[in-house]
Amino acid sequence: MFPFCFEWVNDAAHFVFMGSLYTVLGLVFVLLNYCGIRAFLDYLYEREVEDK
Amino acid sequence: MKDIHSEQKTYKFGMVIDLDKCTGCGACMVACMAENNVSFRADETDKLRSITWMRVYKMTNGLPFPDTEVCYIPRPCMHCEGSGHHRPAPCIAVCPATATDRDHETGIVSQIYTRCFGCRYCMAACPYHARYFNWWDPKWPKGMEKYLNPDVSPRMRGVVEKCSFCYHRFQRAKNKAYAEGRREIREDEYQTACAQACPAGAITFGDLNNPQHAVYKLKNSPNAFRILEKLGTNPKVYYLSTKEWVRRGVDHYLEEEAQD
Amino acid sequence: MKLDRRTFVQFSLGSAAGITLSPLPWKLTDDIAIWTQNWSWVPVPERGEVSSVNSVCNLCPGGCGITVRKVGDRCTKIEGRHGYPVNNGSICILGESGLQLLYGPWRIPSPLRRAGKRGEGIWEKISWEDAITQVVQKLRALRQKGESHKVACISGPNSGTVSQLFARFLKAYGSPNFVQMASGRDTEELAMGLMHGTASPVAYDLEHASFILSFGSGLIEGWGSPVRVIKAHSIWRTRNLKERATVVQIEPRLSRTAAKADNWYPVRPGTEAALALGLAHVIVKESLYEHRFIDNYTFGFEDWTDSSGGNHIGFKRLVLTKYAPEAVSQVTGLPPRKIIDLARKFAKAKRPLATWGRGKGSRQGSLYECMAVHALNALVGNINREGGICPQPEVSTRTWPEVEQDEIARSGFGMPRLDGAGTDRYLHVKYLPERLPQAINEQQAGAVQALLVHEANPYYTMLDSTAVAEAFERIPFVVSFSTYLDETAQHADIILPNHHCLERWEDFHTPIGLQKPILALLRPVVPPQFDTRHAGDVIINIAKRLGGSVAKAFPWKDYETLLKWTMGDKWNTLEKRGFVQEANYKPPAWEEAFKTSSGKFEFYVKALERQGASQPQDIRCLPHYKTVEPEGDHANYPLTLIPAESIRLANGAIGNPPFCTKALPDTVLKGNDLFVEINPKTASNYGLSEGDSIILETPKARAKVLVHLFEGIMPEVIAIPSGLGHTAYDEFLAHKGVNANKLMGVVEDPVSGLSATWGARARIIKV
Amino acid sequence: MDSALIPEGVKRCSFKKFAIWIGVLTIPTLWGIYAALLCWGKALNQTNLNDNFPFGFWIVADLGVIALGAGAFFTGFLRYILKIEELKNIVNFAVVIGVICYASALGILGIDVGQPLRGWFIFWHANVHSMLTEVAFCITCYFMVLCIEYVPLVLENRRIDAYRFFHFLSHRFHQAMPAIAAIGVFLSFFHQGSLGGVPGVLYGRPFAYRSGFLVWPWTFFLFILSAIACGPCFTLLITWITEKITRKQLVKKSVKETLAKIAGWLLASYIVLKIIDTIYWASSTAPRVGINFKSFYANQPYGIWVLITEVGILGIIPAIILITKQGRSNSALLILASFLNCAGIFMNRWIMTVQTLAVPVMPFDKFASYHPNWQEWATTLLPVWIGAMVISLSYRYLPIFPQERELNPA
Repeated sequence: MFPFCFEWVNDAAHFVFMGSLYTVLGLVFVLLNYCGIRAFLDYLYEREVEDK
Repeated sequence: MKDIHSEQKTYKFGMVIDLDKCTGCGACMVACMAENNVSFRADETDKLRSITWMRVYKMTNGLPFPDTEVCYIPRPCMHCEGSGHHRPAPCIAVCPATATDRDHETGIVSQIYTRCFGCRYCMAACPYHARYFNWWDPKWPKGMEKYLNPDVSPRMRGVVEKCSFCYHRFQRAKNKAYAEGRREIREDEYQTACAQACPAGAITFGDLNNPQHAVYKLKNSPNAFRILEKLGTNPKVYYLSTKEWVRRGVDHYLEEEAQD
Repeated sequence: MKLDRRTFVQFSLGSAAGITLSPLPWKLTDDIAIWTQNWSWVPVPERGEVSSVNSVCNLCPGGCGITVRKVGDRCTKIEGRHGYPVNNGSICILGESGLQLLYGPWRIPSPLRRAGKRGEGIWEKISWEDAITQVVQKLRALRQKGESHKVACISGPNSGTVSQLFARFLKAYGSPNFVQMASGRDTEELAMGLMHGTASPVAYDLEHASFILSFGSGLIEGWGSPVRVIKAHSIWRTRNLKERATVVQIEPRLSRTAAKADNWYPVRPGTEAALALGLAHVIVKESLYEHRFIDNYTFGFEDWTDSSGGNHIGFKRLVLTKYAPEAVSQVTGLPPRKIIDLARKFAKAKRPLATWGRGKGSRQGSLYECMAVHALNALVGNINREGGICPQPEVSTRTWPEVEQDEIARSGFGMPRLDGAGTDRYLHVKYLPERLPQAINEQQAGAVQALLVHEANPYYTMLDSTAVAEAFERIPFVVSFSTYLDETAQHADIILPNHHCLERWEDFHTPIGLQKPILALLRPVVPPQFDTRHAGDVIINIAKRLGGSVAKAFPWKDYETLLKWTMGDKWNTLEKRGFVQEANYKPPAWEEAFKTSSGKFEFYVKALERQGASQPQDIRCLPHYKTVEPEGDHANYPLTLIPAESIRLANGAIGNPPFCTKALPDTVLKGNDLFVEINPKTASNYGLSEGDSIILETPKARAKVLVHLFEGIMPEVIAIPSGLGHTAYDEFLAHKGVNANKLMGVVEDPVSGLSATWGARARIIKV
Repeated sequence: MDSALIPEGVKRCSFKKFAIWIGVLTIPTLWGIYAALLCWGKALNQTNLNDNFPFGFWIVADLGVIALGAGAFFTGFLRYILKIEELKNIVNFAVVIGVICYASALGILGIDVGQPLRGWFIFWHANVHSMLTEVAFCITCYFMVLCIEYVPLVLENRRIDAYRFFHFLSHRFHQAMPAIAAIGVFLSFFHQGSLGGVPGVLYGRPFAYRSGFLVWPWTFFLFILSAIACGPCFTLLITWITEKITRKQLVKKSVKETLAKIAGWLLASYIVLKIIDTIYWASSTAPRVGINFKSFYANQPYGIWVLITEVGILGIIPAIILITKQGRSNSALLILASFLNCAGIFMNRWIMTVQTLAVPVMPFDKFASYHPNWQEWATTLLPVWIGAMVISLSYRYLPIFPQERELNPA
């Protein structure tokens, strides 16, 4: 459900609930991209990273 | 759960069923099936898988012969009001896909069959067993689909259905009223199929908020009661009975609770 | 480009990612959901212009006005007709299922000829021309052989013109063997004929009664005109507490009626007459009866002396000597105190009314029992009065010209009836349908050469089904005019399917039990859905084809012409309004009410003097109690079986439609197994608990059933739902449960010869 | 044959043996798939569910596996957030079990709902007030998170790690793991709670209904607590089974005991709270609607024994074993306690689902009983077989157990 859906209501429940959802999805998305891009850069520059 | 129709005329439709008059004849059940395109199967004896939006329950007083007494209780959907915004009807609160909701204009608890995806949480929530699941694809014997009512869409398998207070009849009445330039519909213009059919005239239907309607007076009768009132579901279906054991038999009482 | 593994993996991953990021999956997800919302196998009802047509329902003798809602050319709903005098907008469970009967797969699509063995269900579709020719040839051959009397016809209990056409046909053709199916009105007509001098069913002014004493009548179970009676029941319940009517139900089982009654007095099955006379005893003894009526307008209340100086005892002496509460208590099992109380309450009520006719009133029953109940009504003087009873009036229609019989017809028609009705033995009755199978089976083969069945399903509804099946075996040619593939049609040789009642014109006379005469009209609401013809047209056609005097007896072109002619000046109103009601009809005052030989209400029925020499004459002529003993001895069959009738379960000629079967509670049917009701006390004697399988056996048959424990049934009594156990129709009805009629034999009423069966002796064996 | 894929320095059975093992697992899997196809193809009349029991074994299994799968997030929480370093030796396996559990839950739901093809309406037309919406959102998101946690494990496969990009990717994922674990913890606490909310909010069902805190009924908190109490035990149980099957010790005893100790104390606190909740419910919540709580247990098979078994035998006993040092240091007792713990939680989910529905609410209604039929068993057990395959594959090809080499020197 998106805020532009006809069923959307501007109330606390929707803000908190859907807000959390989008935050989580956003975070996961950012993290994934971060990892992917960093790895890609590592790969491009053949950066050897210290072992874990 | 939305308040956008504030300029609209609103009703609170409800029902009063007189159990002294009800003979348990079952006309309401079949009137409902015929009106609402309820499907049927060759074997409908498993009542736990038999769709009956309106179902007549039988209650006995539990005494042995010859003091046994029986009362019939027609049970449509109670169209619970719940209590306020934070506690709507049990089913509305739980439906994950908003497939069931309280209609702002009529107070009717709706069910959108094409949206329901059959999780059945609403059925678990409803203490009245008013909700039914389509365990099978609905099928009509060849030729019988001719009698289907075009105002009510037949359901598909895997969805939940229930009494709608014949909502399509409300729409029909409303359209008629609007066409005639009236904003309000008359009491007799909108009656449910069961109320209309009941040979005993035991079912009265109308706007619970309208003092002109018969239900308004009846629901305030000292003999009026509702099923499982204590749960706080706040049903819009009231019952009348002059019999104490009937009035008491539809709710739970602790032993120490005095007779009312 | 070389496709090595690496490139392949890259390509796969790349395209997967590409497709995922494209709108395709989203579009597909959406499309699939839309598909689930529009499955082609879920029907979408067609829209169309909405209209409504008024007609009358003839699925039972109730005769409710109906309004059929139509969308385009489809009927979509049957509703009660507003303003109709019988039901005013309401409707019963069977009536509103009518469309399932109209459109159901149990309809017979065209004339059929049997192609396999009898009852095998293998049919050959034939043309109407062929079908009628075959029937005509058969009938003509029989007539030429001088065996016209060997043709019998069974028609439904309906009194309309179509039934009369069949009767007329037989008369013109030359057979006395026209029979109407059994119903409670047979006994009522007889009792009324004897006591009032007017042989018509009893009309009850239920709406105005203030104390209803029901002798087993299933008032809200489909007794009388079902919707009308339920409406009256609501009137009884509506008045304020002071004026609220009291309902007392006398019945061994807590039926719906008993459940809704103010008092339920269970008596031993079959002893209702004794109770009625016991109540009469108290009323007479305490002089609570209506003196003005009894003293002036009745005959045989007091002892009397005939013209030759013989002394006769009257009703008063009979009840005072033989039916004291203690004695009655012995018979009925009801404490004397309750009997006395009930009698006082009944007699002192403002407008007391006693009703007769067990269950739906579709069984004939004992004549003396019926007379005893009406003697009660007479005692309180509620004859032809508000809140009382009167002979059921009819709207008069034009009488058909007398049939001019030719020689064959005269001699055939003059032969004795097979069922014996009208003979010295069964002097007062017109038909003895329940005797017919027995009569056929007793005679040498060939007593009936051809049988026509119209609007009846004797193969299912007659008692002692085994004997009925045997009788059918003995009839070489059976023609069914049924609309549905019922049991009788299934065992016919030729089926000439009738229109459904929503497809045809027909008259409907005053619904059973109504005090205001009504004449109503069934009209075609939809054109015929199948290749069917009006039974009236078909019988006229057959007569015309037979030619000669038979054809001459039917001067009408077709049924519609005949109907118009018969309705005469009422036709226009009928066509326009759908019904004619004489709303101002009032039954005649006591002075002119009785057409008996004495001109009074006869407690002592002189007409019965000539009959039944087995009893002393005085007893014979007075309502009295004599046990109607079902077959079987008490030692072998210690239990009593009674039928349980329900408005949710049609047990007549019309099979229960799927909606009604769906509305049956799960304490009646489980899968295909039938429950019988047993008192927990009795059950514990047999070590039975809920749901156990038992063999239920009567002298007539045995059946496997399930136990349903019910506190509301008298110990030692078993109730079996009536209306199931069909073998024909379709998967929605066939092979569900047991046919109660199969388990019960015919017990002949000693005086009338009608079937007085109220149950059977039975035993149960745990399996 | 597949030696190139097997992690370095560990011993695995022959490929043939492995193939037979997988083949054996395929048989019941196909049985389960057949049952699932029946349910999809012929609709849900293929089950023993009915209008009285709209929820049955499937929902119980869903609630159950999600509780059992809580080992993943909770071990992650202990490892990455509370920094109990020791647990890194079992966290990988916990993640694998978690993935399986959550995938099972989603898969079962896919069969359970009447219209799976429009299951996504739960997201599109979400009713934010419904506990089930919360559950669906959280478990979907969390399943995503679990997959992300599982991916680095897969990337550590020898062959895959040989690709430079995946090597780097794996590394970056490991770096991000605490953040991912944190999101997982957040989601998990919520959906474990919401699952408790599913029965708890049913104010039309006095057996399940609980009062609570703000919008959350007490069952919300009880479910979280019970999940984190049994999740680690389930991880231990599966580890034990894996060890039995592979005939190797894979995780050090000290690691197990640490986990068991934590689980034990959680279980003990859960049981205390559960008892308090039960007393409050029996003495206050139920009587308020006129019900003597004994009447909930009036019909067999749901007699009072249910309560005694759940709280006593399957609650107090394992809790005592797990919190006492002697108890958990005895391997047999530890496993027994883990099993009882998991069984207790599973039973709790059954009761909260099935008994809730079995107890008639309208006084004139009839009591009905329910037991799953073979279609329900087959589909519900499906995850067991697939899970066994996933674990087998993961164990064979991925370095799931960091201590394996040390404990089983070549």
